[in-house]
Amino acid sequence: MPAPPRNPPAGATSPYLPYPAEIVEKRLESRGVYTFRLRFLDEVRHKNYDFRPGQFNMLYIFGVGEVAISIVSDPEIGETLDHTVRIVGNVTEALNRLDVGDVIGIRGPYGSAWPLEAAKGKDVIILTGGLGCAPVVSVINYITARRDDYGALKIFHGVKTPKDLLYRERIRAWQKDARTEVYLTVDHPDHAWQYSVGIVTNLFTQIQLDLSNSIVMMCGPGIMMHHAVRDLCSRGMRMDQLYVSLERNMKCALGFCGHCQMGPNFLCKEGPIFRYDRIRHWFETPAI
Amino acid sequence: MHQSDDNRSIEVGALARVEGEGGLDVKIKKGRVTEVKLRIFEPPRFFEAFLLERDFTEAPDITARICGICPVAYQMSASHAMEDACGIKVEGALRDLRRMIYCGEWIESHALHVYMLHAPDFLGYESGIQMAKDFPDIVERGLRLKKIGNALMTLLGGRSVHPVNLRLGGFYRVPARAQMQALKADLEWAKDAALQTVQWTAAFDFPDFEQDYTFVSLRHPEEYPINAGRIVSNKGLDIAVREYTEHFTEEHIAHSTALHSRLEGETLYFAGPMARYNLNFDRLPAAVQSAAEAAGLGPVCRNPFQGIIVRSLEILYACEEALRVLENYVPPDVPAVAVVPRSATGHGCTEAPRGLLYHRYDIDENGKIHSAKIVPPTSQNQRVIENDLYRLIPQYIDFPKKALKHRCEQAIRNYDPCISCSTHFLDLRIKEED
Amino acid sequence: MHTIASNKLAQLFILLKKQGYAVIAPALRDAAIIYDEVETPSDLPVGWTDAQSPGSYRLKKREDDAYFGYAVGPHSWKKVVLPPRMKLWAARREEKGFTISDTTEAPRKLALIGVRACELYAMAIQDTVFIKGDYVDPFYKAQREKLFIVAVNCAQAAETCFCVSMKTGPKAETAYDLALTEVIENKRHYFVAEAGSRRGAAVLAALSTAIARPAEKTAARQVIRKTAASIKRTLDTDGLKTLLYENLAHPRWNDVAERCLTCGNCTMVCPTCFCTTVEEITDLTGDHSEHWRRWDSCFTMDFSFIHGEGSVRSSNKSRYRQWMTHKLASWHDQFGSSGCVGCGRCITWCPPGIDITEEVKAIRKNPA
Amino acid sequence: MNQKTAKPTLAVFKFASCDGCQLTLLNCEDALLPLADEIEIAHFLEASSAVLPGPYDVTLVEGSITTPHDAQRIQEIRKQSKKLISIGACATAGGIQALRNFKNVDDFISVVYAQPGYIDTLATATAISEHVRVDFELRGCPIDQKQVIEVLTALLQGRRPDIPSHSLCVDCKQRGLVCVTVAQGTACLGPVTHAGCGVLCPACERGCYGCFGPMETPNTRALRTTWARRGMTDAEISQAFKGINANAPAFRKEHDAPKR
Ligand SMILES: Cc1cc2nc3c(=O)[nH]c(=O)nc-3n(C[C@H](O)[C@H](O)[C@H](O)COP(=O)(O)OP(=O)(O)OC[C@H]3O[C@@H](n4cnc5c(N)ncnc54)[C@H](O)[C@@H]3O)c2cc1C
Ligand code: SF4
Ligand code: SF4
Ligand code: SF4
Repeated sequence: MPAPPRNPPAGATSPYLPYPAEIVEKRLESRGVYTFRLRFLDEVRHKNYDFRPGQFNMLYIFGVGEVAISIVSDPEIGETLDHTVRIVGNVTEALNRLDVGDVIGIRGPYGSAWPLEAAKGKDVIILTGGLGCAPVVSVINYITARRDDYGALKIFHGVKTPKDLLYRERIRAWQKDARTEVYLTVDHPDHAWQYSVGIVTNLFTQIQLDLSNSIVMMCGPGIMMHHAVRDLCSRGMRMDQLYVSLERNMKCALGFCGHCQMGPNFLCKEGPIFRYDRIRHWFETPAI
Repeated sequence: MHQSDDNRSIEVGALARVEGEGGLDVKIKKGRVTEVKLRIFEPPRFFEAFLLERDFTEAPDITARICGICPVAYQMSASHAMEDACGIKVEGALRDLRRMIYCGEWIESHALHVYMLHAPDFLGYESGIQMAKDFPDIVERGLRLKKIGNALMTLLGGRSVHPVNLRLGGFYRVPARAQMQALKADLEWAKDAALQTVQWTAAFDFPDFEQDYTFVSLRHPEEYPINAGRIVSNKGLDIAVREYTEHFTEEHIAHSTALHSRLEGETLYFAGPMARYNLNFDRLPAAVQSAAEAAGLGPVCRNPFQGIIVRSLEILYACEEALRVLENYVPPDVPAVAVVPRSATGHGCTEAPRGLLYHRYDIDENGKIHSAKIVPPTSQNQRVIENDLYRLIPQYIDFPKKALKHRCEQAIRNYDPCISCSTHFLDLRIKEED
Repeated sequence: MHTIASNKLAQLFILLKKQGYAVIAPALRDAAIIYDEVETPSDLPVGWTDAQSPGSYRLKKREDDAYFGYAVGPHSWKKVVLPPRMKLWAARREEKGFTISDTTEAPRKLALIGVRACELYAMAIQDTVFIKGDYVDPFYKAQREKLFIVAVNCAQAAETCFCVSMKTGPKAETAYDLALTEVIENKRHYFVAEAGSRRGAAVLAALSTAIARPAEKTAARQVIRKTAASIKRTLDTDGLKTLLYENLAHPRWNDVAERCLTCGNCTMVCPTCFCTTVEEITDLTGDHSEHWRRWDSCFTMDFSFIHGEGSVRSSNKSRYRQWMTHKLASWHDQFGSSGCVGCGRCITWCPPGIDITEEVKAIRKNPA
Repeated sequence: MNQKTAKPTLAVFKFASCDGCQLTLLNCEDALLPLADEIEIAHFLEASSAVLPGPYDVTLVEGSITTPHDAQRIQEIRKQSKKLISIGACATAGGIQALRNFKNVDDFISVVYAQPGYIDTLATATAISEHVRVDFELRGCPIDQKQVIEVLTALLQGRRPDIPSHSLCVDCKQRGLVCVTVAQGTACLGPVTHAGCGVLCPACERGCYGCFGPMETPNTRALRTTWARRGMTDAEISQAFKGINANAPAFRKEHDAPKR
């Protein structure tokens, strides 16, 4: 894996410093979830900023603190730098109080990326639950923009209730593509719900999956991922075809603060995206 | 709230700018005050009962929690009482350090009262904070004085509210000389500021209200009394601390959970800064005496409204005394003398910022406490306050109710009643009946 | 190698101060030997030693006037390069947004005197974390470069020391500027000094020294050998990483969880533990904000808090296990060495006296 | 809340207590006037006779509930308060007066008062959170100045106060103090006590006596064992837990443990 790009380059200045960026767009995705489009105040920085799908930034809200948030936009569309945020606590609530024109801080990108090279020519199965969706949106965008490089794209997305469904518009757009299949499921449907009900793994039984030539990318609640892994492996999927995106408490994203460890891995360096066979031992140990 | 010609009643939600909260009922019948009740219904906190069966070393930290405003006074009276029981005397540098932390408490408490609680009455503000809008320099001077008092307590006690460094026999740890010296510049400044405080308060407008009080305080052969002496009055009382209970009794009044203290042969007595000042003027350093003189105050002051000047003079004294201790300080070899328990009764009485604070304990040879008695200053002054109001209200009976109410509150604040040690919620109700 | 007479040690202090260094060395305070700024060798705990055991530390008088006749105390040098609290940067609100300013202060030149072999290893380990990784911590690096290190080979070990089995002592081997071995024999009291850097050699050359004679060198070696022989506590590191990785569900974790207070003392005293958290400090006006870093501990609940799940390691057991497996196992994967240097601090300063070497033995005795 | 024109309002109420926590707020001399610039002090009897009616944006409550009247009053205050913060050991655990909860309260009344009939009191002293919902609890006997300013600042800034709930030991070590338990054999409640005081007692070479109450995961049993091995009796250990925060569940449970 090539070394992740550094921002700022090692040794140049303090890696702790965030760089100011303006909110240029704030879009409601679903209840309590917003996408923020950001632009560095420093034009040069904005132009040179580079990342790979799956990586994340540390976003700083003045006077409140920093949080790790995945980048969801396409790295090759230099104009955009999008983050989808679920409003859950201290920093994210403060972010939510901001609006277009307000300034926040960014440092990054950090962490590992989705295996978009390895997946070339293969079917890509995307499995997400809840807000897990945010980190994989970047992949979906990436693949749909380079459709011929990949095989079938199958998106499985489960949420609690129809209200929690993110990216309705984008989903509609994805559904239009002939080689992209979108499967949606909820735990608690309402009367208007036209898709499936139940946990995501239930969908596997209904759908033809070419496991031997697929790469699976997963992101979501721990329980969902545990189930999905077990299910897929029992169908003959190899662990090195599975990729998971994980979460840990995170303070610095530089490998200094120690919070994001999971066994020998620092989520901010080796993660947040892991090939499953490399993290399995830790992933399967409770409270590690 | 309503007012009619012959029947008026004034009810105030709560009396503010006193430490703690309490209630006051005033009944006025045909222009005559018929009843004044300072209702202090403390949610009882039972300290004397909690102390039973506890270890004697715990008394200072437990009794400190009676009052967050004068914890040092509680810790000191408790320590003196226990040391008395065990036949120990704390002398030299340790005794001086105790005086010094006590000075810190006086400075802090008096500065708070003078600047933030009482002066606004004289100048027509609702609070010191509000007063700061018009007199920023003065309020900041008061706050800095207060801060210096707190700094003294923090150096010697670890923190200013419920200090942790005081113990039977002395301290857990004593400061280095350099740490003491570090306070010097601030104390020098404070001395000046205290003098200015005296001049500032002396210029206030005081109502004519001289009364013939019985003043009670400690008196020491050499020093202005803080932590030692005999209990004396201007009416001939002169007893040792151990004789306290033979002369003072406490009674439980229906309208108050704070016990009222009585001195035999007197209907009421007055404790606190003014009592100390009147009974010990001759023990004040010359500089403080001349400051008093310059402020127009003689060696005896009988107008409780001028208590604010007396407090300011005591701030000045406390700064001088703290500086004296600081100059002479040589760290003692041990931070505390050993206090070995024995079966005995001990008495302790020191001068809290608000007046006499008496403790008595029975302990056994294992240091277990078998009985405890604590007489805080407020229970002593409650009656004087009531009595002042009896006399004061007729003078202002024709005032608009707001002004009358204000006078009453001010008269209560003359005493800086720290009701927290006894009470809890003061709502002032002035009722005029037909 | 040179010898320095004990009464010439002051020259070293004077020289270092003349070169602009503040001298930090062992000093007696609050019933222990800690590291503090000192003026002269007489500020050292001359003639003192310590008696350590799990959960206990006591000062004791020595029979002689040794300057360095004790083992390590509650402080470690990490407080110098990784201060317990430190401002990382400050932000000020502006008309539009805010500006961030780097608040890096120029580090002080510090001479550390009496650094033990295990502590040198600990510093090397922290270097790996803060300087040799993908990112460089500028504060750490700058301060690290301003250190002059005078190592001391241990003449006295504590009962809690186990550097021998960790291969980190008692002789100073990693980078230092000067290394001293204190020798007290018959009526002579001197140091055998060895320069470990050009700076060190220059300093040594400026002191009144003599070329060490073979007998003196032997005496110095003897001191270290004797110390090594006195260290009875051991930690068998053979296959330890695998052993721990395979025993994440061992019942011993439940046992230690009952004894562990989750007080975090072990992590605070450990010279390699580097975890920190950040605090955002604002003033009342809300126009200024500061980003501070402070030591954190994997024994706190907040440490592994994530939204929606709460603390990932909410049990005592999982927190102790994280600490110990990180030290002894996953550290190897992360940084290529053990995270434990065998200084014994976490054993001595753990109030219940939990002993990492005993915990390893218990698991080794009965592995899954 | 961040509009400068309409300042948020602050109210301070007192129940059974010593006033020390309110005084701690007044002792923040340097922050007091700046605070008054940012916050409207709407009800703070100890400081001001200006009293504004509720509702209040932030209410600080000192003291524990010890009378039927107070039990009603706190309900009223809760209704008037957007954010209610209980401050100090009394408000968060009952305080020293909660020692009554360990005995029959009538016994106590007769020790102190000659006329027990005049006294109206509940049998217990209880924390505010046992009566109403509390948004944040600030510990300490008394609270710490820096912490109370941090809480108010954080509320003004719309962020969570940075008030760690780990052990006192963490702060003790960060201050560079020497552990009194390990180096002197002094009983110290630090390992089970909530940080926040600034580590005052160990700094005076004295053991912590727990005035900030239990930390987040207090292993009081392990501390009992630790002390017992150093020679303390069960009764002595229980007594240590029966202090300022005796009624905090973790301490109370450990106090009662040997009797079970
Ligand atoms: C690599 C990575 C990528 C992420 N990507 C996204 C994303 O795209 N969109 C999104 O909405 N969220 C994402 N998260 C989660 C997001 O970081 C947390 O929701 C956020 O930290 C919560 O902060 P808070 O202050 O609002 O919440 P609080 O509940 O107040 O949390 C307090 C602090 O705890 C830590 N914390 C709490 N929850 C988490 C968590 N889940 N992960 C890491 N630290 C946590 C943080 O340091 C946080 O500041 C990601 C997390 C990681 C580690
Ligand atoms: S191992 Fe010891 S020092 Fe470490 S957290 Fe547990 S009890 Fe505290
Ligand atoms: S002195 Fe007390 S608070 Fe400090 S480390 Fe020791 S046990 Fe913990
Ligand atoms: S160390 Fe403990 S007892 Fe002492 S002040 Fe702090 S919390 Fe209170």
